Amino acid sequence: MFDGYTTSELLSIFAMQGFAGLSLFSVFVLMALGLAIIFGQMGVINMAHGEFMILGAYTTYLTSNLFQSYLPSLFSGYFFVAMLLAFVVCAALGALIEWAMIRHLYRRPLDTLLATWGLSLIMQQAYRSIFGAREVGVELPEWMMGAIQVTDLVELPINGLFVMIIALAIALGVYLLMYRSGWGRKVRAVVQNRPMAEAVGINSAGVDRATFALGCGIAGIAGAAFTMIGSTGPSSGQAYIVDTFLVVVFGGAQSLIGTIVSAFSISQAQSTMEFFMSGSMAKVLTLLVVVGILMLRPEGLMALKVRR
Amino acid sequence: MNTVNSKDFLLAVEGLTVSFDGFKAVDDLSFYLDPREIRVIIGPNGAGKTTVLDLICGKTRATSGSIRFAGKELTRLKEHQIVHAGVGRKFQTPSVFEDLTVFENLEVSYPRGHSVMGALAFRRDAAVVEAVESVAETIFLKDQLDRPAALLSHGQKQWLEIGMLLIQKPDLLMLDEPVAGMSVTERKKTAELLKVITENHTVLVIEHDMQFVGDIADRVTVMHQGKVLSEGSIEHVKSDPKVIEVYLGH
Amino acid sequence: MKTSASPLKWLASREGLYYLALALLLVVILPLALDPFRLNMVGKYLTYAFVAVGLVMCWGKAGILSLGQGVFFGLGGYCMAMFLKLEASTPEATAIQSTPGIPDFMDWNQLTELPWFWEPFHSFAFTLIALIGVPVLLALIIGLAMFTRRVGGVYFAIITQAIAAILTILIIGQQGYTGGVNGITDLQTLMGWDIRTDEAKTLLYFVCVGLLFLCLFTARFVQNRKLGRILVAMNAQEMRVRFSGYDVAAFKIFVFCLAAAFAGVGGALFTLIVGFMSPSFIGIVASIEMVIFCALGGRLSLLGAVYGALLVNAAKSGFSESLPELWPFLMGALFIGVVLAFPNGLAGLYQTYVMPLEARLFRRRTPTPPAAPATGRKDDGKPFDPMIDHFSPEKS
Amino acid sequence: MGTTTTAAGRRPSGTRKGLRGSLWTLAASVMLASTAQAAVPPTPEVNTTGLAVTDDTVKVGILHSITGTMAISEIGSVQAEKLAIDQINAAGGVLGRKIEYVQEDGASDWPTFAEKARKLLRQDDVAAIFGCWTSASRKAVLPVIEQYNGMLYYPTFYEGLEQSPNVIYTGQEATQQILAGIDWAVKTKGAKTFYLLGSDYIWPRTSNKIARKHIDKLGLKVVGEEYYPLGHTQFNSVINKIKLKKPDVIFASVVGGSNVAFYKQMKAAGVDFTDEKPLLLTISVTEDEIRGIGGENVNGIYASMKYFQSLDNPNNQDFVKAFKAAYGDDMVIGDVTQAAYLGPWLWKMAVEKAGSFDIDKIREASPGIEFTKAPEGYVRIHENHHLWSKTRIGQAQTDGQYKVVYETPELMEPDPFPEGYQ
Repeated sequence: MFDGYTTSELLSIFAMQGFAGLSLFSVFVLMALGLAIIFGQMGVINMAHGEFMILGAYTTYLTSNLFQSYLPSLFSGYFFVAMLLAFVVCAALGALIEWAMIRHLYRRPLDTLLATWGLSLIMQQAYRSIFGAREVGVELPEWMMGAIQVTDLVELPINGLFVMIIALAIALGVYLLMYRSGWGRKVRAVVQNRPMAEAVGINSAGVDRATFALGCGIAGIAGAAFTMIGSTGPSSGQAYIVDTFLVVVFGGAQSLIGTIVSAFSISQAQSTMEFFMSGSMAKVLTLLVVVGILMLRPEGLMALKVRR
Repeated sequence: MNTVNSKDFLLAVEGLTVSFDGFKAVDDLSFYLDPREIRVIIGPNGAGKTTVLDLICGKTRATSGSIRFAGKELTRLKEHQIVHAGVGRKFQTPSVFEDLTVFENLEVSYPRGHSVMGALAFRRDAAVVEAVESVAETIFLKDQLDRPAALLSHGQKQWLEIGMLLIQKPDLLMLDEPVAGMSVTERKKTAELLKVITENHTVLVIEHDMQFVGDIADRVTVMHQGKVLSEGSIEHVKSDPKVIEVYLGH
Repeated sequence: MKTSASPLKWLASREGLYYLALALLLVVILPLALDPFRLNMVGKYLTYAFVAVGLVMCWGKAGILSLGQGVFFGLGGYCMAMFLKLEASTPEATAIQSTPGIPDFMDWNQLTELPWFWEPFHSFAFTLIALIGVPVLLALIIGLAMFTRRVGGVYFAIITQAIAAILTILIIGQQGYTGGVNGITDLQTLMGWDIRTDEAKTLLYFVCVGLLFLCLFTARFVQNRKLGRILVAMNAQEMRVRFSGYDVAAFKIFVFCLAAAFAGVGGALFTLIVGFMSPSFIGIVASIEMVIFCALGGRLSLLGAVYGALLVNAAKSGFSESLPELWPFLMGALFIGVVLAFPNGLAGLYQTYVMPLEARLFRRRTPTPPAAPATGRKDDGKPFDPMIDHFSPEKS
Repeated sequence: MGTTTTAAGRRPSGTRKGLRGSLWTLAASVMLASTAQAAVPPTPEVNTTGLAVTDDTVKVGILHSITGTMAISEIGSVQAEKLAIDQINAAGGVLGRKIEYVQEDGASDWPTFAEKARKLLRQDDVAAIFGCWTSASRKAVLPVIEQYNGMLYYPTFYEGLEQSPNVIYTGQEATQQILAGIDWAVKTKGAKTFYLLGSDYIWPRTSNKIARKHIDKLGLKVVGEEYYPLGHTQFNSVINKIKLKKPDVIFASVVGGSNVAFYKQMKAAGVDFTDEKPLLLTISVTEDEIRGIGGENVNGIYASMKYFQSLDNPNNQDFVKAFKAAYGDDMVIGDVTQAAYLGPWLWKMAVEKAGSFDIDKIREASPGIEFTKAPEGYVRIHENHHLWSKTRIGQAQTDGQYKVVYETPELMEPDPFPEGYQ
């Protein structure tokens, strides 16, 4: 499979594919972080996560249209406003959903899976009714277009770099929030021992709602970032949901670091394979390997060995 | 039933160690059980008592060490194989099938038709009914056979679970705090029950209630931080200064 | 089985009457009331009921939620489609191809000979074995890998979903061997018998109903044996079952394979009734919809599953004809409602609202009919409930 | 239930004059022969097979996805077919009979298509069906149409390899689009190396196969061939490969949502298509798709098709005007929409040539029928039930329209089973 490439070309291939993988990695991380928080910390399977992401994307689309119409001079900076709005809108809807639906289903993870799938159908059709079935594109501000030329062959697209920076910044933010803040301690306390956490005065219902909202909000940011590299349609979110769940499970559900490691390995594997075989087969092979490893090591890559 | 040479130990635990992410819950533990012995394990919270039972019955896998039971190495067997080897385990909180009647609970535990095909072909014949009724008699539930287990009192559920072990005719019975949460009369009856059981079983019990321990134990093993602190008769361990220090504080 | 000992007595029991009512509906009422076209559609819905019945055993009873039942449905369907396609691809019928005698899509993809795994599908006997055997074999492999390692719950659900995704991409990507996204189409005859005529379709409908009842009785047999009790017990108290000396994994594998077999049969019938098979019936969305058939009927009720499959599909057809935009909302609401508001589905609602009325009626006319198989020990004060009868044990 | 509407009935003829001035001209000119008919031929004569034909109406079916993932693509076809039916009715109908249509929703689900086709033929006894879009839906419907001897007018450009006596293919089959496109790129742009890229299903794969054979015949080189699952949105890998291989032409048949991601990522990677390094030639992106992708992302790409909305001829001007008058000024018309518009007209002409609604007679009458007022200019039905048509190359502009830069001098012969290309 390396026939016909010179060594320097091969080096460039791996460098470029590595970068292409990083771009996929950013998408996975952005999607998976929110999911990992909700699944890992609350045991809730949110099948509508992709639709929350798309909500963020539509929010970005609307914001960009608003800026184009009313504030064209500030257009280059609209994205940051959009990202904030996407977070707020998705988090608010997330909190509402938690109140209306999810809180009745704790300890019934399979039922959350079915209920949120229903939610995802409703959200998709709502997008279709409101925005139309056609994909919408968001115009990139000028500074985000183009690429940085590293060598003759290796170019790094600026939007890809930007999305990656967002992904890493959010990953870091989540880490700090979960492991270095008082609020994070409360969340982890509730996860580990709910009655005890309640006994020491933690409002566990409030913590649940905030956690779910946070996960959804991060999905919103993911959606905002996603408009930079992909398209936004009513069912775009669904395309990622299975991949993302595999990322989370593969990483070990309760481990944020695991999620990131697994997002990295899956995206790199897929991206490297894509170069040497058709995209379809690369995807099949990646998924097969992940499922195979999960069958051999169901606890995922980074699971804690705990007394059960 | 396995026949054991009387000079042999029924259960020999040697160098047993298990660690959870570096924390050694059980650390190089060794002890031996004679056939027909009643052994009680006591020790402060977190001493690793329940973990020892988990290790013997296969719920937890040992990091190292061996558990030999009637000539078989248990550490390599799966839970149901350990059950078939003759080890029964009762959990701390009663775990019976609440939707099934007492009769059905015992029937499910009856040692026949445990394979998939066996369970498909299983029929309730006279032998089953007889075994169930006889065990029910032993565990004081003869008149409760048709009640769903969910309607039993806490103590009755504990007995039912013991009955579910008895009907398997195990050589070794392991009971985790069998009298926890019981009334005084229930406690007395349980002690009687255990006496009956030990006529033809070896029993390994975890218990806190020293009065009860004194009533039933042949020998006592005191555990502390995953290791054996002291072993011997109840009087012996009660007077062991190491034990006193652990229980009364430093 | 007790029923075979005194089938008449069983039919007169309440449970028997429910089965009779379903048989009456499917065998008499619908064929009389519907034209062949609509009846054929009901036949298609019924093929989904096979999957739903399997899910009752697998998910309802044993608590194993598979989001990949479409895979087994599809494998059964593809096995049948391969046989029919080979029959349709005679050298005479395909004379214009560059390689006559192989399926048309292979010819378009430059295949010049039949792939090895297609060869056995010349034999009808092999096909019959394969349409159950292939799904069961895959279920066995998945089950062995997952259940012996204690993977369950949501992990199992997600992995089966991933398997559905993998198989879909694979079938679409390997179109030379599988027909790709178009599927295997233009199926005409089964052993020389034209399956496209109205008479054939009507006959296939009755075959489908017959097999569905066979499937229902198999499931009922399993649930009424000790095996059925172990499955339910396992769902509630897996550890206790394990320490009662049962190899829990083996039981899970068994019920998962059983559900796969049902789905395979359903898929094969689907191919016969609809006339083709394509990857769109295998994927994630198709698979998760199958769960709702089972959930709507009541996840514990075998008969409920049949009604669930019928109702959801009929509603889907109805809405797509009149109010297409509304259907996804309704479907979504159904998923949420079935989880939040009525977890026992139609069977549960029936039990709560209709059974009391029914009991009153029964009492007025005749003394309470003898409940189900005469029970020696059944005296727990609970009304006998045929819809949620997971604990009606076999007694003799 | 499907909706049965008399198309003309919805818009009473009295209110139409100002709105449809141009329509009248178009219709009148087309109908020269038939409007002159003195008397309506009696029904038993023109309908010997029990179709839904009365003394003043004839029923046809429209079968497309109104819901589901394909709805977005198929809606344009539905609109075009209804427009054609309206215009035919306005000009006096077919054999003096007004066309009524029964519309059914295939719901993006192939068995549903088959089911509905069966319903249209069995229950509604329609005289013709205008419908289907994807190959999969056509394949599902085909056995039904053949079994009950119906007539399907299929509008989409497709992979060929099919020739049913019961289907008239009003879109191009693959060779018509591809050969002309590649010849143009070679002759005009001096292309020597090609990179083939498509979504992973039968149409792109077959198209690329034909393209590859043709490129081989010309003695040129294919440097890469790549397929991605439908809905795939990460194209960085293939973009890298393209950069590495430096082909002269990217020959693209990516469909659906993937398009948006692909062109956006190409653009972000610093590719400016107006540079034509490489040149991108697509056979899948019509004006309809550009609406979703965004004109700025595809500015400069070339498409090889038989129709563009910007075609400059009187037929097309009338058609675009009528279409916008009926459905709104912001409508765009792509290749398939135009092909769908041809369906009812070609059927009408076949019926009138045959003097009968009988399917067998229409089938016989169809080959050789010419439609001189087709928006694309002129088409003729070939013996093999496909259309002779010209192929055009258009270059995409930022406003989402194509500028036509080339047109084959002759009509391309449809060749669904091309010798040497399989």
